Amino acid sequence: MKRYLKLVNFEIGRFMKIYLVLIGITILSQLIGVIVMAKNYVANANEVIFVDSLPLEQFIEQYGEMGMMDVVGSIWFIGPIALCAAAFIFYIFFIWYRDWVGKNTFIYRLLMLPTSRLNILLSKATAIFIMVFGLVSVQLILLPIESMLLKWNVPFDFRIDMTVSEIINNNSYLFILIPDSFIQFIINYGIGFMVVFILFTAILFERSFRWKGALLGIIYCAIASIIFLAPLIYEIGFEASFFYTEEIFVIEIILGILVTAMSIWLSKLLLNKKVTV
Amino acid sequence: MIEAKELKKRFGRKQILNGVSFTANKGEITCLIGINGVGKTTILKGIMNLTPMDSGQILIDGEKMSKDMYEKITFIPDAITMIPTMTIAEAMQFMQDYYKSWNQARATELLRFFKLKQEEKISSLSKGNTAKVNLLLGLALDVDYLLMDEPFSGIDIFSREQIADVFTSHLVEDRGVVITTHEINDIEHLIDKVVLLDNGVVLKEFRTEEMREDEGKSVVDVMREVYRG
Amino acid sequence: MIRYWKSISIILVVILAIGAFYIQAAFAGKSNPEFAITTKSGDETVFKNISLHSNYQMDDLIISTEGSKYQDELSYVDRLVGFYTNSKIKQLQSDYRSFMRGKGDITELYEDEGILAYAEVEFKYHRGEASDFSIDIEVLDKESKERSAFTVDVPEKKNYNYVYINDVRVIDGTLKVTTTNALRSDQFNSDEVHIYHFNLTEQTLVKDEIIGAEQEGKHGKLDYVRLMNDYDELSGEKYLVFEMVYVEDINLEDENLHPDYYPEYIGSEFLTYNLETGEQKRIEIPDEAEQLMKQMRDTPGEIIVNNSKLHFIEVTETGLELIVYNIENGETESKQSVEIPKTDMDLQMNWPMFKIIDDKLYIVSSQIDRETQSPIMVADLNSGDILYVGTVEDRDSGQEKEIYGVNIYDLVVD
Amino acid sequence: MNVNLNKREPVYLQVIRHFKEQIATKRLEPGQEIPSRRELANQLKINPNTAQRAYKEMEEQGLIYTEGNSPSKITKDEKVLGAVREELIGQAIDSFIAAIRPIDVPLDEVVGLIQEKYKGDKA
Repeated sequence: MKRYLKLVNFEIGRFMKIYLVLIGITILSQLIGVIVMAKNYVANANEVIFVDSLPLEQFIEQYGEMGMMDVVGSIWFIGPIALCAAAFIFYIFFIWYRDWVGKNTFIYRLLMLPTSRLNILLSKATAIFIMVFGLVSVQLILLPIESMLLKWNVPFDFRIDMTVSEIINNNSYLFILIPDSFIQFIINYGIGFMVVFILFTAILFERSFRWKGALLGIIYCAIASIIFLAPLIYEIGFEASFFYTEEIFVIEIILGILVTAMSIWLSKLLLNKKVTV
Repeated sequence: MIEAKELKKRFGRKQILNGVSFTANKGEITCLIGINGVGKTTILKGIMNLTPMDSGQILIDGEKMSKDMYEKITFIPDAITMIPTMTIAEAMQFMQDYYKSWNQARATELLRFFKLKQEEKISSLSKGNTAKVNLLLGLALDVDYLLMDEPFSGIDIFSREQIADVFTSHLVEDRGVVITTHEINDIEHLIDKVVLLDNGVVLKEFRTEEMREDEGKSVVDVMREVYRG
Repeated sequence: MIRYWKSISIILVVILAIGAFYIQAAFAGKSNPEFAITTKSGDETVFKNISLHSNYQMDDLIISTEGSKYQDELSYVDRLVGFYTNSKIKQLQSDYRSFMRGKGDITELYEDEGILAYAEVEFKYHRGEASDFSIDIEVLDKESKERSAFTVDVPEKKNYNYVYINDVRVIDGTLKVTTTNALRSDQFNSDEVHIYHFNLTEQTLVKDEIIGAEQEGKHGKLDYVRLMNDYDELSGEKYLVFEMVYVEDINLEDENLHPDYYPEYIGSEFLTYNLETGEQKRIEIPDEAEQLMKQMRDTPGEIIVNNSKLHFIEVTETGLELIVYNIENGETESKQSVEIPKTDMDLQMNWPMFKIIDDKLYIVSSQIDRETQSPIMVADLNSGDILYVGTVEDRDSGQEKEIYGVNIYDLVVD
Repeated sequence: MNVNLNKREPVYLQVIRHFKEQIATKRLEPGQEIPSRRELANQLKINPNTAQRAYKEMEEQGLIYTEGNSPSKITKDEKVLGAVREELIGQAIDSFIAAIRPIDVPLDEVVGLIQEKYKGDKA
């Protein structure tokens, strides 16, 4: 346990620089985005109202009010989120392959640690989870700050004020990242982590058997997906609705846990018996 | 004692090891000799369970390899296995974090012996110094067995001498050491036992002093005989 | 510990931020307005057990005289199951869980005191084309809990592109399935409405009849045939009523030249089908009713089949025009004009929905906001008197809080 | 200590010969402390096990002795020391004779040449 925690900390430390850069980009881009968009809006309003002398009400009718929903939909806001998402998808692979590449193959050290090799897998996964949650938290903290910034830059008559929940509920990707129900949150990230473990298993297949392993890894991903989606494939494929929704829900939870457990078990087997440096 | 029995390993179409058996005793230096690509490194990785063998058995003091054995046996590969951006001090801290067998006093001694500076980053070290840090990280573990892969290859002559000094010092004394090399000359007098490998099998396994005493042959003589014959 | 400050601080931030977000969400809840049906005049009891399926801003909710229930107040699983699932289906699913597996479509179900019956069209789907149609039939004897099932091929199935079920009824051991079959032809009009008769004891198809087989009516060319009965109704009606819509005959070649050209509506005929006798009969509807129908193509209105009667309802400048036609005797039973004050004629704007429940006509505007004066009304079918006028109000804050539009989807009996 | 080790002869024998030469030439005095086996291994760059074997052999031959925990010392036994000297001289003469015999030189000539060379070298 102690070594596992140390490894988690170690993995986080190794990614820290890139992680901080990602957070920095997110903060800067989103804050700048709020200011730029607010200033543009206000400038446009001034132009239209004072130069073209359009009444305020008519301006609002034509151009709409400014609110966080405009900011949240802009590239300033989505861009860094997409960047972070891409970075972490890349990181799922990078977290393993960087230990193999180059002359200083750190994987020797990791595999020779006097601790269960499963700990290496779990610590890498945990590091990813913690950092993903960290990014989500940064977003949660940024939203009220951005709302404030918007308030300072856009006069009351021109803006719609929204609470953090309202902002999130109005935006489909934010809603996936931070759903309003905690159970949904657990389900969303549970599925995410299941996928991480499936990919880890595929990576370890590749690391164990190289070219053949890459193929096995892809096959494993397919099998895992089919198992997890089996009830849905059945329902859609046969246009049947044999299961009641609540049954599907329970079955999916069980299958999700099963697939995750299977992935971890297989990874452990590969790490202990098959992995090659 | 490290016992390797009938080790077999195939990479793709190439049968790297085809039934390799030998033993290496504690308190002795055993040298695996063979031209490059003969599977010496694979054997060491096999012992450490870094590369699974297709068949065969490896016992260390009669026990199979397990996670706890990494406190008893260690492997020093031919390149350093630390993150290059770490300083030497951080690398030592890492070892101390995970190994009960880490001996900080000995690590400090080795630092002095090799004249290394703790604050230096691994990536900024010369080739020779990198090899020394690599050696240090393995030697500072209080383990019974040390496996070293080509400890002398590609290193300048002064570093080589310093590293050779280690073998005659208390740092290695009483431990079982297995080293691989394709170049025996420098260390001929240092080793107790030689295992000659080729084509995935052990061609000859002998003790150097006995060979000199009984047949008046140097290791190189035997190699010449074995590989040419 | 100092060495772990990076990890520890990330974890702390995560727990604080995400924890705070969900704790706040759990405790504060949403400050959704508490809507309720409120009475302006009349007897509130007409809205007993009746509620409005609606939507306010982003949230789905059900509004009754008691108050409102938002979707996000439901438990997670209940939300998954669905907020608006038909209450009849819900009840059947809980009563006959095993039999009701995979049977969620109310049009395919029939229920009376003795049995629960179900029919479903099966087909093969290949390269974007459906073929090989058959009808699966399953019957549950409520008393003995016995289930029987059989499958019968659709006659002349090769002729059809698609077959779907409109209605299922059982009369004296005969299960009658009304289907719409799309003909595999490039004819302009290519739908047929069939009623298939199945003998439940022998499990065979005994009759296949077509509704309105004649393509040419007195008005012109038959465009389509439509079943008018309320599909929510599982049993009870004696008659099925079909509307046959006629259009001006058009030249196919012309149509190809002008793809946007639609054939002009000429008129409708009604055909009743007596479920007990199997008798098809074209009915002559009164001229006034026909007049209403034509106007209804541009103004809000509806034709409702209820209790062997046809109700023609149209919203006019001054209120509602209501004509009730009795199918049994072929006579106009009543003709009423329901007067609605001009100020309340928002109904005109908002395309209201109509429902007949217990001889009362419910009229509900599809959108309710501060300006709508009396968006909910209940009228007596026999007398035309307004029994009830009501609206939806935010109970907590009254009129002070800004009320955006509440959209009404449906009016349901719980 | 600097020794050129031969790779074909057992190292421990070479170490013993080296010690005998040192003793015979009085570079190692009777009773003088000698390096520990590890120090020796280190100085000669040989395997500590070999050094150990050489010391063990020398101890058996009585060339060195160990009292309690203190380091080993060169023997003070005159007989042994004398024997070492004789052995070395004998070995040298044996190999000289083996080398000169094939040339077939009369003994007197050889002795004369030796005397001349030996004195000249010393001067």
